Amino acid sequence: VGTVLLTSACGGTSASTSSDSDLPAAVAQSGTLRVGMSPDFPPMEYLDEKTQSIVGVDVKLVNALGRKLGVKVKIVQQSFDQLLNSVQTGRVDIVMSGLSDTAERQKTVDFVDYFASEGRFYTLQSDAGKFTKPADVCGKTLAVSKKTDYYEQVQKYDKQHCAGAGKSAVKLLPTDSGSAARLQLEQGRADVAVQGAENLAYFEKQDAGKYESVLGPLKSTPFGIVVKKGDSKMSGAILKAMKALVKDGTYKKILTGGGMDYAVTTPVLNGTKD
Amino acid sequence: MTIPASTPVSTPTAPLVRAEGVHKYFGDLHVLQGIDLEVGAGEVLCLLGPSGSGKSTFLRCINHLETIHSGRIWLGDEIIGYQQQGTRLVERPEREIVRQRRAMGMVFQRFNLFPHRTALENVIEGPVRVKGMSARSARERGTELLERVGLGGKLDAYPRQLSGGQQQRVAIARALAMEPTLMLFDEPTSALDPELVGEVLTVMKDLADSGLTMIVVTHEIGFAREVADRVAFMDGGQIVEIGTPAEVIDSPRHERTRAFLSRVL
Amino acid sequence: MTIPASTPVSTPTAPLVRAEGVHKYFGDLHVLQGIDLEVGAGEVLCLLGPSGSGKSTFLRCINHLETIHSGRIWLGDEIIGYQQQGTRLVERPEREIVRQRRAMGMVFQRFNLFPHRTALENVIEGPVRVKGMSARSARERGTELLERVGLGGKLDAYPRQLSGGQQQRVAIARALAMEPTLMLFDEPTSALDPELVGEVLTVMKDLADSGLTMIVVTHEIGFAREVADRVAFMDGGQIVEIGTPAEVIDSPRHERTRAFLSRVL
Amino acid sequence: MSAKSAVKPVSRSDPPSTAEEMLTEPRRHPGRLVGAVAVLLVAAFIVDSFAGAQIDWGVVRHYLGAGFLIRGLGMTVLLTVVAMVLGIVLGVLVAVMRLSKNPVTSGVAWFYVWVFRGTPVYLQLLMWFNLALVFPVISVPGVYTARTVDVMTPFVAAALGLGINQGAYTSEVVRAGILSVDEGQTEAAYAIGMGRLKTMYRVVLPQAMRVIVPPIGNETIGMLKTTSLASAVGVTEILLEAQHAYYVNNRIMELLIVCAIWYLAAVSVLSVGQYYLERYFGRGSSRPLPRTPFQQFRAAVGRRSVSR
Amino acid sequence: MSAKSAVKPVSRSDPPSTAEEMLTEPRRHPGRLVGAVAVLLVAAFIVDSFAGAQIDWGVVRHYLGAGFLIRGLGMTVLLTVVAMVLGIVLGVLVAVMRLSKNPVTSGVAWFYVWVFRGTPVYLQLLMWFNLALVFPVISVPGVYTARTVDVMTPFVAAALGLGINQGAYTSEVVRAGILSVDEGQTEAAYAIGMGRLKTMYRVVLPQAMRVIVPPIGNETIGMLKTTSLASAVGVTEILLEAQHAYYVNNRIMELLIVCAIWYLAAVSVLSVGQYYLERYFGRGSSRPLPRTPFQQFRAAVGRRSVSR
Ligand SMILES: Nc1ncnc2c1ncn2[C@@H]1O[C@H](COP(=O)(O)OP(=O)(O)OP(=O)(O)O)[C@@H](O)[C@H]1O
Ligand SMILES: Nc1ncnc2c1ncn2[C@@H]1O[C@H](COP(=O)(O)OP(=O)(O)OP(=O)(O)O)[C@@H](O)[C@H]1O
Ligand SMILES: [Mg+2]
Ligand SMILES: [Mg+2]
Repeated sequence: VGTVLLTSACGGTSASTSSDSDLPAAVAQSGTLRVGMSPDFPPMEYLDEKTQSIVGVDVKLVNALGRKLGVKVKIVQQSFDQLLNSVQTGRVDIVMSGLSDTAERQKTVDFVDYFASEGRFYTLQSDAGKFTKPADVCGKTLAVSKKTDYYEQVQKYDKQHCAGAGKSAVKLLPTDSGSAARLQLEQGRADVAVQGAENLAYFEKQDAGKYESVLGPLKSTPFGIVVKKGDSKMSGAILKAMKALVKDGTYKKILTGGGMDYAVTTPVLNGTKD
Repeated sequence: MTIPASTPVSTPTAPLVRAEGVHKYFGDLHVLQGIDLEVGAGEVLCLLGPSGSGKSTFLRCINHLETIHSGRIWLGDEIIGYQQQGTRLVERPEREIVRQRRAMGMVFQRFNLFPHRTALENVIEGPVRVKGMSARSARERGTELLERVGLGGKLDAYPRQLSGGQQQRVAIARALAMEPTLMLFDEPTSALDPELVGEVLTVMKDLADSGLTMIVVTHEIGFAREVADRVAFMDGGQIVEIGTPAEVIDSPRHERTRAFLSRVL
Repeated sequence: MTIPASTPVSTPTAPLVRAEGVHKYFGDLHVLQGIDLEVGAGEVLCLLGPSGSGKSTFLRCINHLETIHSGRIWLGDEIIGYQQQGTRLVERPEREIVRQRRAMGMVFQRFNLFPHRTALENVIEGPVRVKGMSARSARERGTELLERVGLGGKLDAYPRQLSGGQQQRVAIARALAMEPTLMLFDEPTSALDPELVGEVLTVMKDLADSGLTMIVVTHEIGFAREVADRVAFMDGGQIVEIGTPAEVIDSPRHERTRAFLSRVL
Repeated sequence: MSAKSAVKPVSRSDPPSTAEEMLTEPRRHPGRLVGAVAVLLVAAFIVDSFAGAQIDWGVVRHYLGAGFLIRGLGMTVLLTVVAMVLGIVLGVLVAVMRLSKNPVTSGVAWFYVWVFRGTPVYLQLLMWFNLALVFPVISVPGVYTARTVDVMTPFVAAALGLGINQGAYTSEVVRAGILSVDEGQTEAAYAIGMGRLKTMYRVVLPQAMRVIVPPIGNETIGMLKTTSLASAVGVTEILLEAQHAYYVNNRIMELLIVCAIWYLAAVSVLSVGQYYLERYFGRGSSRPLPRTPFQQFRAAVGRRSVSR
Repeated sequence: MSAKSAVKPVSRSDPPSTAEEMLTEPRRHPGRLVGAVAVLLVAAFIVDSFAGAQIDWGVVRHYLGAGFLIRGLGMTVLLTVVAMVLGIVLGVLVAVMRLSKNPVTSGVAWFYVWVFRGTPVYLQLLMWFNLALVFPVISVPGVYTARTVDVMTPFVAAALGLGINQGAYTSEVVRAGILSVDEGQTEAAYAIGMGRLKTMYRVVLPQAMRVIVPPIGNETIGMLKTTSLASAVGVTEILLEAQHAYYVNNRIMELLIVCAIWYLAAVSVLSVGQYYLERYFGRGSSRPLPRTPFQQFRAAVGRRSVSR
């Protein structure tokens, strides 16, 4: 029986050598860009039921990105919790999965921002009249997916308009997904819910007329492509290619094709500053 | 091979237990082949017989730990375990069986002490939990009983810390603590040395004098001779011969009994 | 209360087993209080004594199922369970203890049959798994042994389907199947009727004739008289008296022995 | 020790004994029919409520045949089998180690149980999958070297994580089983010259199995469901497949019900296996073995034996 | 039945018996020290690797004292206790029902076990939480009426869902325990006039506990982790709190390690409880009871008794 030695980590990270490509040597040599995605976020990325392959806005964008970089794109399906570890351990080269760029997260990874997302309040159509001004949410039960950035934003909203303003606090009902939040609206356990605008638009197509957006959008946070912290070669290459996509119109075509004009933004490295 | 059962010898006193044509099968094995027997109130009956002849099984049927195939076993004016409805014998509801069992005590061949309780706890379990005696007076009586069988120093020992003979005595004390009307002993002296056999004999004679009815399965002929009012010899699931110790042990009428007893050392 | 142990009577043949000053405690209970004993090769020694005197414990010490506190037990030229290193007695590694145990067979007071194996499987387990005998010839010999103890018809019965006496006979057959040099019997006839006691006696006499050494704990004085070359009487963890059956049983020298034997029915 | 004659002596005027021909009959239970009817009514009410609920049974029917869910089920079952085999092997080993008199051996076993029972399996899965964070390279010097991320595929990470975690739980079950076997059995085995190891696997473990099988059945069925955590490391088992579908179409309850039906099917198969295992290891126990359905069928069709 | 004298007779030239004073000593184990050193080396290597890994131990330290995680732990423990109590009560009940001779009773018990072991607890939780989809209103006619969503708070739904699911598993463990008790015990209890019920709780269950406690320990510890599924219905237990934190700051491994430490702490407390329960129910068993740490301490400090 041979002994398996596990060599301990000693800090050595990417040693990028110079080459013709903008990409780090390893990626350029293999000719494949491995992209981590968690297909739980329609319409950004989700599984097509018939083909069982990942489709969505992010997929279209990253494929265009790959063409610009001159590499093949290989999408690696992973759970949401695993995505960032995979960048860390080199299991994937980048992650593109509707992740919001926040100052907190920038401490561990770099973001190339590419999509201006915004959260929306929505409720059953019959209840829409009850929510006309920000304070109407106070004291109500609000369902929100705990995996999204909106969970945190709603808490800030609460501080600003409700609990912080001397009114009764919003009752948060964290759910596993946006779908689960809607189920609570339906049963009347939650009065109002928050979800990404792109997400809402997608479901409007499915259950037309059942839900209605209310109040204004929550503060917009950009989605970013995740790159290993400090890997400036990679982030630089991605940013450059993204900008090229914007320039040649591919970017805008993809977003407007999905009905997301509001999300168009200028690509930038670590755009969020808080 | 088996000899037809003799009709029961009529007993001096009114019978407390009466078995009528009791048959019992284990699968295809016909273990009890028509037992007819009467035991008078206050009588001590010893059951002798070769290994596998069905002695333990018969005792267990009396206590309704085994169902029977056909026949009736009476305890007083009730059929044990069954209710006669016309010509049918239907098993009684559990509550009634429990009531009937309370009139009977039993010492098992393998003792079956409660391993998670000390000697004294084993003895008082029945009086306290079944008869509702106060824990205090049960402990007093239990201690007394255990002292009587020579275990005053082992009150707090668990069964596995006791030697074979000590366990057997705890089992006897446990059965006596219930103050039953009928006692069923399955080889109560198998693990005992001659001295203790003598002591248990004394205890049993006392009990007999106080009117307790006993059925005792034993292999010790000497013991049977001393304690029994009558002796029954079983073989092949039948009672071959029954009578006073003098009749059965000293001048057996049947060949089988004679052969069996001739081997006593 | 206890009488000082007499020095062992020297045996006719060279001793196979020799106990020297064996002491054993259970917690604070001093169970064996210096046992000195020699058993010659081919000899049959019966151990008598009251319940709780330490007979079973002593047998278990010989088989090293219990550790001892001090003293030595020799089997041939080896100390059982321990290794003498200068003046120290250190427990042996497990492998050696297993080797030593293979020379000994044991019949337990509570039989300890393997409940998940049939009678025959119980008997052939040792020969097949320990001695590496072929399953076929082990089955043949096992069947032979079980027939010899009168269980030819119960080869495939599980222990719980057997009566007490049947179980005990399976236990005897299981121990014999290992063909040991020394046999330890703990009350091998307690659950047997007089006929079977006679048969087991015959078996044991055969074994003795073929040179097997036996130590037999028993409560049956008649049995001891028939089978034993010598009889030892134990009380309070000591050997009070030892000698031929005629000496010990018929004309005991010690008061304690006399009192004990006087109670035999 | 008085013997109060609470019981009256047999009356002499009883009818003459005709008992020889009187067969006994088992107890009758008129309450059972009433109980059965009540149970059926409650069941009918529940079924009716669910049928009328806001659950689209057409969708359930549709997805019941969906290939991707069945493929997911296959992965679930495969992972369960691999993890349980690993878990049981480790569990028996660790249980025996735990009962060892050697303090190093039992200490290591204790520590293993403490750590792996003590930490969430979710974390353990992520740890194995991301082992590269700690050990970037796995190598047998001079023979084999590989990047840890290449070795630790999702399936390997999941099987290792679940199996090693399961081992800790199984070892406790096995330990309880071993403790339930009478000490006299060990002594009897020693007395016929068996060593510790042989005693364990020939005498103790087979008897312990009777006690071990039902909790292990629990653990196996639990594992079937726990494998869904493997989705954390990217194994696409049935629940993840269902989630992917309901993220898209919102049919949460319907898809979960489809999963439940598949799980139930798998559990039923396992339960049958458990039933036969229990029968096998229950042989020789004093309780009569329940008849197998097959035997029951034969008995119902064939002639009745004369005895009971 | 030959008796080959493989063993030589005692040699007569042995030194005279001085054994009377010879105390025996337990076996020595030189291998143990080597083993202990090896184990320590491996442990040191692993600890060192983790210390040097890409895990920010400062973050771990920081969150170890975080109030929100400790509050989450409190909820986890509370939910575990409530669900296990419910699960054990149901489990014992169902196990006894399962062994009943009444086919209706045992059938209902069997069905309960089949359904609740068979379906994912995640679905069961959602079912309870979303019971309003099936029964919009809960009412005891004329006494009490309420909207189902108001009754089924997250905590109630989680406690019911986890407890009822646990009952199915526990019943199997209890059933195995009951089967492990010798039939002779039941008979002895019957013989002293006990009914079925009293026999069960005075004689059978106390002895079964020895076999039941370790698997129930498993189940309790499993429950501690399973409560994290309650986050699906909005109970904010420790793992959900951690997730909220790591969705914000990306410190996934660090926060999970903090959770692991808290779980380990809770499991340690439970293990101590299990140890003492096992001691209690092991009384009278032939194996000597392990000494409690307290007794070990006393023994080490106090005088040694003369006997072993
Ligand atoms: N549960 C059982 N299943 C099948 N057969 C059984 C069962 N119990 C006992 N027997 C068989 O029934 C017969 C009678 O058994 P029983 O225990 O009544 O004998 P016994 O007269 O008490 O013998 P002993 O003196 O050896 O104790 C035996 O042949 C035994 O093998
Ligand atoms: N495991 C134990 N723990 C504590 N005390 C024990 C243990 N085993 C036996 N004893 C005690 O040791 C003494 C001797 O027991 P042993 O079994 O050797 O007696 P014995 O001579 O075989 O008696 P019997 O004829 O009744 O079988 C008894 O008083 C018993 O209570
Ligand atoms: Mg019997
Ligand atoms: Mg003994």
